[in-house]
Amino acid sequence: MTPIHVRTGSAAHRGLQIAGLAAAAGALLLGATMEAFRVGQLTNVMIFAIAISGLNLATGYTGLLSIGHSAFFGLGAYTTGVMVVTYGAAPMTTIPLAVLLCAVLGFVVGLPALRIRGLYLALVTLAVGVAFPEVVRRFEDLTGGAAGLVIRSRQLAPPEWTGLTVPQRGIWLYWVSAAALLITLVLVRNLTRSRLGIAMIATRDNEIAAAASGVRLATVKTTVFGLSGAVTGLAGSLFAMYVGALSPDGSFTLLKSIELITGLFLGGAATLFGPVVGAFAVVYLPYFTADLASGHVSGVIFGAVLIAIVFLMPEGIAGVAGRFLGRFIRIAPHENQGERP
Amino acid sequence: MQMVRTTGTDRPALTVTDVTLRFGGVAALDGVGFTVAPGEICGLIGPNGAGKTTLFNCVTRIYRPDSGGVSFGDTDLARVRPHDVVRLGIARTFQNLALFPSLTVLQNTVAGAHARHQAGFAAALLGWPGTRSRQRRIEGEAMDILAELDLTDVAHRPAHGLPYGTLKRVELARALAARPRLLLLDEPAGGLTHAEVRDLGDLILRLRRDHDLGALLVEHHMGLVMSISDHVVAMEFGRKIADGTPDEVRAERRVIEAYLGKAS
Amino acid sequence: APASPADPAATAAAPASSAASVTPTDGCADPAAAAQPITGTLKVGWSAALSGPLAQAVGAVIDGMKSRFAVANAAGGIGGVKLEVVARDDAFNPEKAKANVGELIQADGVHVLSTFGSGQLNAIADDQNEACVPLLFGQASVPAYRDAVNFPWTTEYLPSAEVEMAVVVAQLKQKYPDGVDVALAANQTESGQGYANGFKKAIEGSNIKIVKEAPLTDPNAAATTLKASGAKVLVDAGVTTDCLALSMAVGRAGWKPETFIQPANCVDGKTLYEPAGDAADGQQIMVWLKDPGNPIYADDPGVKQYLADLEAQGNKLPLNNYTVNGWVVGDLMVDAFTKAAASPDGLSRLGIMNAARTQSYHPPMFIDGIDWKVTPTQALGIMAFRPFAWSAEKKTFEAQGDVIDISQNYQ
Amino acid sequence: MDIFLERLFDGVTNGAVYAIMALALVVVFRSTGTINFAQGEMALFTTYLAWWLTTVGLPIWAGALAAGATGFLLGAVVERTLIRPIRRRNDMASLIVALGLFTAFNALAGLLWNSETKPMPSLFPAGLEDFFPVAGARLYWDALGVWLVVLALIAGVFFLFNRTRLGLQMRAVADNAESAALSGVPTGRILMLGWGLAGIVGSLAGVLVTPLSATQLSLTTMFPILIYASAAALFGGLDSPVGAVVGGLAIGVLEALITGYVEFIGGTLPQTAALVVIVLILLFRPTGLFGTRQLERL
Amino acid sequence: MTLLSVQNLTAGYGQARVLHGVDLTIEEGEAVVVLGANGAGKTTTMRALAGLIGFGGRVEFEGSPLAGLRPDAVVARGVSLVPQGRGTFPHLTVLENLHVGAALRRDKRGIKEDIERWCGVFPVLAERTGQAAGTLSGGEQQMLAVARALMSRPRLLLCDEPSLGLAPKIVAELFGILATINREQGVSLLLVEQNAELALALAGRVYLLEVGRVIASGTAAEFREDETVRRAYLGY
Ligand SMILES: Nc1ncnc2c1ncn2[C@@H]1O[C@H](COP(=O)(O)OP(=O)(O)OP(=O)(O)O)[C@@H](O)[C@H]1O
Ligand SMILES: Nc1ncnc2c1ncn2[C@@H]1O[C@H](COP(=O)(O)OP(=O)(O)OP(=O)(O)O)[C@@H](O)[C@H]1O
Ligand SMILES: CC(C)C[C@H](N)C(=O)O
Ligand SMILES: [Mg+2]
Ligand SMILES: [Mg+2]
Repeated sequence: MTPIHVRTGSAAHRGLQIAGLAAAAGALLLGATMEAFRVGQLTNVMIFAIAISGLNLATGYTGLLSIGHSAFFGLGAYTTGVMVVTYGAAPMTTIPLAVLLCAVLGFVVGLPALRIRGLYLALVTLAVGVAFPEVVRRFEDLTGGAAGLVIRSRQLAPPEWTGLTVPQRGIWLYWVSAAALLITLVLVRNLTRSRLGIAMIATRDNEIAAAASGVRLATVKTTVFGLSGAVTGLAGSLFAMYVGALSPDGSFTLLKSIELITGLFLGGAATLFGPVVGAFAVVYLPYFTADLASGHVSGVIFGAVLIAIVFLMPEGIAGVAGRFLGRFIRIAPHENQGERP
Repeated sequence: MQMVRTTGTDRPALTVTDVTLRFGGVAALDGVGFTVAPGEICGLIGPNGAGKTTLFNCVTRIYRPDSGGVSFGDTDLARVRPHDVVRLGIARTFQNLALFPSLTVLQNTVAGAHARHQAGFAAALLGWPGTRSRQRRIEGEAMDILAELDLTDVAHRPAHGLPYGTLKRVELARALAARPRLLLLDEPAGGLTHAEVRDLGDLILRLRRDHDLGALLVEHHMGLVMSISDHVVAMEFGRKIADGTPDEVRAERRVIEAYLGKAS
Repeated sequence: APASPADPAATAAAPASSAASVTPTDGCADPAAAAQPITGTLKVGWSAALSGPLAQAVGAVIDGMKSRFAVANAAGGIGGVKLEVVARDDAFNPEKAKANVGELIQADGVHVLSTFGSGQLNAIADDQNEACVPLLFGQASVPAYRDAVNFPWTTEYLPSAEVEMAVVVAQLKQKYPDGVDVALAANQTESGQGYANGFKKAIEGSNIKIVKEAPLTDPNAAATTLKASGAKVLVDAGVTTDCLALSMAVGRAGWKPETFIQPANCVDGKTLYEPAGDAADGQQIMVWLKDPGNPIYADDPGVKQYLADLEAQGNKLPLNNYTVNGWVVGDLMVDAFTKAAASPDGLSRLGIMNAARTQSYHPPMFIDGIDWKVTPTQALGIMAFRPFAWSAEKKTFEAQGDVIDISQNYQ
Repeated sequence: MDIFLERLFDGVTNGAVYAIMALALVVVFRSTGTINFAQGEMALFTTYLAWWLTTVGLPIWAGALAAGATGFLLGAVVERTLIRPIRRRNDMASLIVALGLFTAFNALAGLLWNSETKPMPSLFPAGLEDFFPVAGARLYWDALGVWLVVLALIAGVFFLFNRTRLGLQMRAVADNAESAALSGVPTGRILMLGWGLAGIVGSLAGVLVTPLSATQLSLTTMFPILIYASAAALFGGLDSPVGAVVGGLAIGVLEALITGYVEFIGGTLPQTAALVVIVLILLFRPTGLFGTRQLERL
Repeated sequence: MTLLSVQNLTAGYGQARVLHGVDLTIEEGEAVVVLGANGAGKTTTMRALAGLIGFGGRVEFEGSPLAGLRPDAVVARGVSLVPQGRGTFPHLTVLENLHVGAALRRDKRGIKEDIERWCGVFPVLAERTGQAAGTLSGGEQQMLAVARALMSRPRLLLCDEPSLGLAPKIVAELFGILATINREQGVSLLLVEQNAELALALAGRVYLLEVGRVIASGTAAEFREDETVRRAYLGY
C-alpha cells in the first residue's frame, strides 16, 4: 500500500498533531483511573522518561557519553529530600532548587569537556557517578548518610487547593509528572529543532567541522551538560517524591546510569519520543521477565531480551515504530523549508 | 558573548607572514609568507606533503603556528579562537570531507550559517515565535545556496551515503552559508570528471562575482588552478618556492621539478 | 539524623490506643476492611531480593517460612484458614520494593507483608501503614519501625543493633572492669552505621573508649589503621561478608586482638569463618537462634522437631542459618495468627496486628532463655543474647557463658 | 615505615588486580576497537566455574586452566554471534549488547551456583604465615604472585601486539577493518581471537582476584573491579597495555594511601578521591597517559 | 585467456540498488579503465568485486566464481583493491602498514624485498617508515595505500581513483609505476579514474559507466575519438 503524504505545516499535519496530543491525553486519563500501583508504575515511567530525556540531550544529540547521570538523578532527589525533611519545605517548591543545583553540577562536569573528549570524557562522568553515593555517605549530617533519608508520606501531602488527601498523593504525583514530562518534551523539541539543535548534532558528528562553522564547542558542551543535568535532576526531584526513601546505595549508583543509558538506546537516541519508549522498556521489561520466571532466570531472560531488541530493532523501539507508522503516513518537509531533526 | 563581525563593505586581505610549524622532526611549514588580496583567487599548489593543508589549519586556528603570524585585515588570527575565525569571514572546505553525516544536506548548510546569528539557548528552548521565523529565514537562504549549487534534489537526504562529488559540493554549500569574504578550498575538484571540473571553475568565478569574495584554492588539478587563479603560490617542504601569475609560476624551474614533472 | 521519624507533631496527632484495640485504624484508607475476617487462605506477601547477591539467603528465609507454613497447613491451618506465601523480587532495590508492595496489596490481595532489608522497609512502611496491611517481622533493624505510635502496622524481626551492642558492652564490662581501648570498624551502609551508633551509645558513661574508628570500605586499610591504634578489642560494625574480609585482613596484618567481636548477622560459620582459618579463631558473636548443626543442640527437642519437619517438607538447606531464620519468622507468624483467631478481633488484619503488638512467645528454635516479647509500648522482640566464640580447630561456635538478658532496661 | 609499606603493598596488589582486568579491556579495544563492559561478568562466570571445579576435587590450577579455556571460548563465541553482526552499526549497539551480557552472565552464575559467597582457594600459598618481612611489613606470597602475573601479562601483551604478526593484524583490524580485509587479513578470525584472548586474561584476573577480594567470590565481586579497570584503561589511553597497568596501579595505590593518610576525605571517599586525582591528571593529558595522540588529519 | 569476467553484476546498499547489470571482462595482462560520472557506481563495482559487498550476477576470476567469498579470500585468489579515499591504517606506522599488506604471505625474505622495492618506488615512504600513517599528507597516504595493496602480489590490481589528491608529478610517476607493474610483472589492472588523459594512455580498453550500467566500451583509441567522451572526460 502507498503511504499518505502529509506536508509539515499543512492542515493535515496540524490535524495529525492534534490527534496525537488527544491520544496522549486520553492515555493519561485512562492511566489515572487504574489501580494505585499501576498509577505508581506509570508515574515511575514518566519520571524515567524525563531522566532519559535529560541524558538524551548530552549523549543522544551531542554525543557526550555520560555514565554519571545517576549523580544528577541523585542530586535532584536529595535536594528535594533534604529540603522537605530538614527544612520542612513543600515538595513542589523544592523543584526549582533541585533543577538549579543539577544545572550547576552539569555545567561543572561539562567543563573538562573543553579539554577532554570522547571516552576520556566518559571517565569524568564515571568519576562523578562513583563519587555521588560516597559523598552522600560522607556528609551524613545533611543527607542522613548511609542510613538513608526518608520522606514521610504526610510530608508529601498534595497542596491543599487540590483537595487531595495524603493517601491520594500517588495520583497527584502522577499528574505532576505528566506535566513535567510534557514541559520537558516541548523544551527538548524546541531546542533540537532550533539551530542550536543542529549545532549539537554537528558537534557530535564532527567537532572540527563544527568549530569551523562557528559553533562554540565549549559553550555548546557545557551548556548542554548543564541542561541535561537539570532535566535529569528534575526527574530525580520527582523520584524523591515518588519513592520517599532515599539511600545512596539504593537508587543512585552507577547501575542507575546504566539503566538510563539502556533506556535511551532501547528507545532510540537522538529522537524526541525515544526516551519515553525507553522508559517504558526499563520499567516494564524487568517487570515482565520477573513474571515469566523468578529469581536469576529472570535476569538471564532480561539480558537476552535486551540483546534481542538490539538485533531486531537497530534504531531503537521508537525508530521501528516510526518506520511502521511511515508505511501509512509520511511527513514530508514543507516546500522550500527544512525537514527538521 | 563577543561577536567579531566584519561589515559587508570592507574586504580584508589575508596575510601570512613567516609561518613555521613543526610536528616532531618534520617542519610542515617553514617560514611561509604571502598575501591573498581582497577578492582575489589565489591558487596554492605544491607536492603532496608540502604543507598546504597545514597552512589552512593554521589560518582556521586548528593548529597554532610555532612562529610567524596570520592576519586577516587588521585582525591577528593568533588571537582568534577557532570558532570565531568564520565570524571574521573566513570559511573553508576540507580535503577529506568533514561533514555531519547524520544531518540532511539542508541542515549541513544551515549549520554553516551558525556564526551569522546570535546563539540563545533560552530562546531556543522556549521556541519563541521570533526564533522560529528567523529559523525559517535561515533555511530559505540555505535553500537558495543549494539551488545555486544544484543540490536541491538532495536537500532533505542525510549526507551519509551520497556520492563523493556531491558531498564535496555540500561542503562548499556549507562554507558559502557563512557568507564569507574569503573561501579556503582544499582540493574541491578531487574525484570530479573533466566536465565537472570545468563547471566547478565556472562556479567559483560566479561565486566570486555574486558573493563578492576571494578564495584561496588548494588543488592538484592544474587546468583548474591555472585557469581561474589571479595569482599562484607554490610550496615545497613547507617553504614557498614560487609566487606570481599562473604563467610565471608554471614556468618556474623549481615548480616543474618539484611538482609538475617533466610531462607537464 | 534527618531520617528520624520521631516528629513531636506527629506523635501528638497520633491517637492513643483505644480500649478495644492497641492498633489504631483511623489512619486506614478503609478501616472496615482491616477488621474483615480472613477466610480460605491467608496470604503473606514478600518483597525481597530473589535475584542478585542476596538471593540465596533470601530464598532460604522464604523457604524456611514456607516449610513452617506447610507444617501449620498440614495441622489444619489457622482454624481452617490455609497459609500461603506470595513473593515478588525487588533485587534489593527500594524503588522496586515500593512497586511490589503496591501490587501485592492491590493485585495479589495479601493480608500480611514481610520484607528483607532496611532500604526496602523504608520505602514500604508508609504505604503499608496507610493500607493497614500488617508488615510483620521485617528483616531489618532500623530503629524507626520499632515505634508503634508512628508505625502501628509494622514490626521488625532482627534484633535492634542498639540492644545487641548493649549486650556486647555488658559483656566487655564484665571482662574488662577497668575499661579498655576499642577499635571500631564500621561498614558504610545503614546496617553498619546502626551498629556503630549503637555501640557508641552503649559505652556512654563507661570507661570503655573508642581509640580508633575506620570505615570498612577497604578492609585491608581498615585493618592496618586499626592495628596501629594498639587497641585490645576490635568491634566489627559490619554486615555479613565484611566479617570474613575483616578477619582475613586483620590476620594478614599480623594482628591478634585480644577480643574480636563480630555482629550477629555474621553467624554463618561455614561461609564467614572457616575460609579465614586461624585468623577467625576466638572471634565472638551474639546469638539468639539455635544452630541445628551445632553438637550442643543434638538432643534439643526443638531442634529435633525442626529437623524432622524440614526433612518431611523436603527442605534442602535445613542447617542453613537463614532457613532457621525463616522458619522462626513463620513460627512467630503462626503464633500471632493463632492468637488473633482466638482474640475478639478474630483472624483479621487488625486482629493479627493486635496479636503481634502484644505477642509473647518462645519459639522452640530460640535459645532457651531468650524470648520474643512485644508490648504496645515496646517492640524490640529480642532483648537477650548468648555469646559464642568461633573455634577454628573444631570449625564450630562454642558457647561463652550464659544468656545475657537486658530486657529490664526496656521495661 | 612498616605501616606505610603495608599500605603500599595493599595498594599495589589492588592496583595489580585492576591492571589485569584493564589489560583484558585493552586487548579487546586494541584488537576490535570496542569496549567490552561485560568483561567483568564473563570473568565472574568463569571464576565460578573454576571454583566449582575445586569443589569436585580438582586442584585450583586446573580450575584456572579450565576458566581460561572457557573464557577464551566465551569471548570468541560472543564476538562471533553477538558483537560482529552489530559492530558496524554503531558503538552504542555493542554497548547495549555488552550490558545485556553483563546482566545475563551475572544471573547465569547466580542460577548455576547460587548467590552465596564462596571462599575461593588461591593459586599461591595464602596462609597467615606465607609472607616474608620487608622492613617490618609483610609481603604475602599471594600478593607477590599477583604482581608477578601482572608483569608477565603485560610483557606478553606487549610482545603480542608489537612483535607478532597476529598482534599487528589485530591492530590493523581495530584501526581499519575494511582495509585489513582488503589486505587479506581474515578479520573475522582476528576479531574472535582478540575477544578470546581478552577472555583468557579476564578469567585469569577473576581467579587471581577473588581469593584476595574482600567479598571472596560473590555476584558483586567483579563489578567494582571492572569500574576501576575501565578507569585504569582509559587513564592509560585505552590502547596502551603499559598505560593500563600504570593506570591500575595508580588507582590502587592512590586509594590505599588516601584512605590511610588523608583522613578527612580518605576514610569515606577513597574511590572518589582516587578518581578525582585521575581526572585532574587527564586535564593535563587529555588523551591519557600513554595513549597515542589522537590522529586527526584533515 | 580471460582473467576476470563479469556478467550482469547487480549490487546496492540496503534497499537502494546502484548497479543494474554491469558486464565487463579483463584479459590476462590487460589494463582496463572504467570511466563514469559522479555516483555512476564505479566504486560500488570495485567494492563488489573485492568482496566487500554482496552482489548478484556472475563474476569469475580465472574461471572460478568469486561470489560469496570474503575480502580476504578474494585477496588470496590474487585480487587486490586500493579503495577510494584512505585505505591505510592511521595508527600503524608506514612499515607496519606494508607488513599488514603482506598478511597472507609467509615468505619473510620476499616480504622484505618487496618492502624495499616499493620504498624505492615511493621514496617518500622510505623516509617515513616509522611515522604513523594517519599523519601523512593526503598524497603520501595514497601512495602508501597503493604500495600496501601491491604487497600481496596480486594478479589483478583494482584501483579506485588512485590519482585522487596526488600532485601532477606524482600522478605521472604513479601511472608510470602502474604501467611498469602491468607490463613487466604481468599484473592486470582495473582502474577507475577521472584523470582520463593518463588513464587512457595506460589502458588498452575502456568501459563507460552511467547510472549503474555499462553504456559504452571499446579501445582507448576509439574513446579518444569520441566527441562526447572527449568533452566530458578529457576536457577538449
Ligand atoms: N598532525 C600531524 N602530525 C605529524 N605530521 C603531520 C601532521 N600534520 C601534517 N603533518 C606532516 O606535515 C606535512 C605537510 O602535510 P599537509 O597535509 O599540510 O600536506 P599537503 O600539502 O596538504 O599535502 P597533500 O597535497 O598531499 O594534501 C606532511 O609531511 C605531513 O606528514
Ligand atoms: N554506503 C552507502 N549507502 C547508501 N548509498 C550509497 C553508499 N555508497 C554509495 N551509495 C550510493 O550509490 C551510488 C553509487 O555510488 P558510487 O560510490 O559507487 O559512485 P562512484 O561512481 O564511485 O562515484 P564517485 O565518483 O563519487 O566516487 C550513489 O548514488 C551513492 O549515493
Ligand atoms: C539481613 C541484612 C542484609 C539486613 C540488614 N540488617 C538491613 O537492615 O538491611
Ligand atoms: Mg592536503
Ligand atoms: Mg567512487
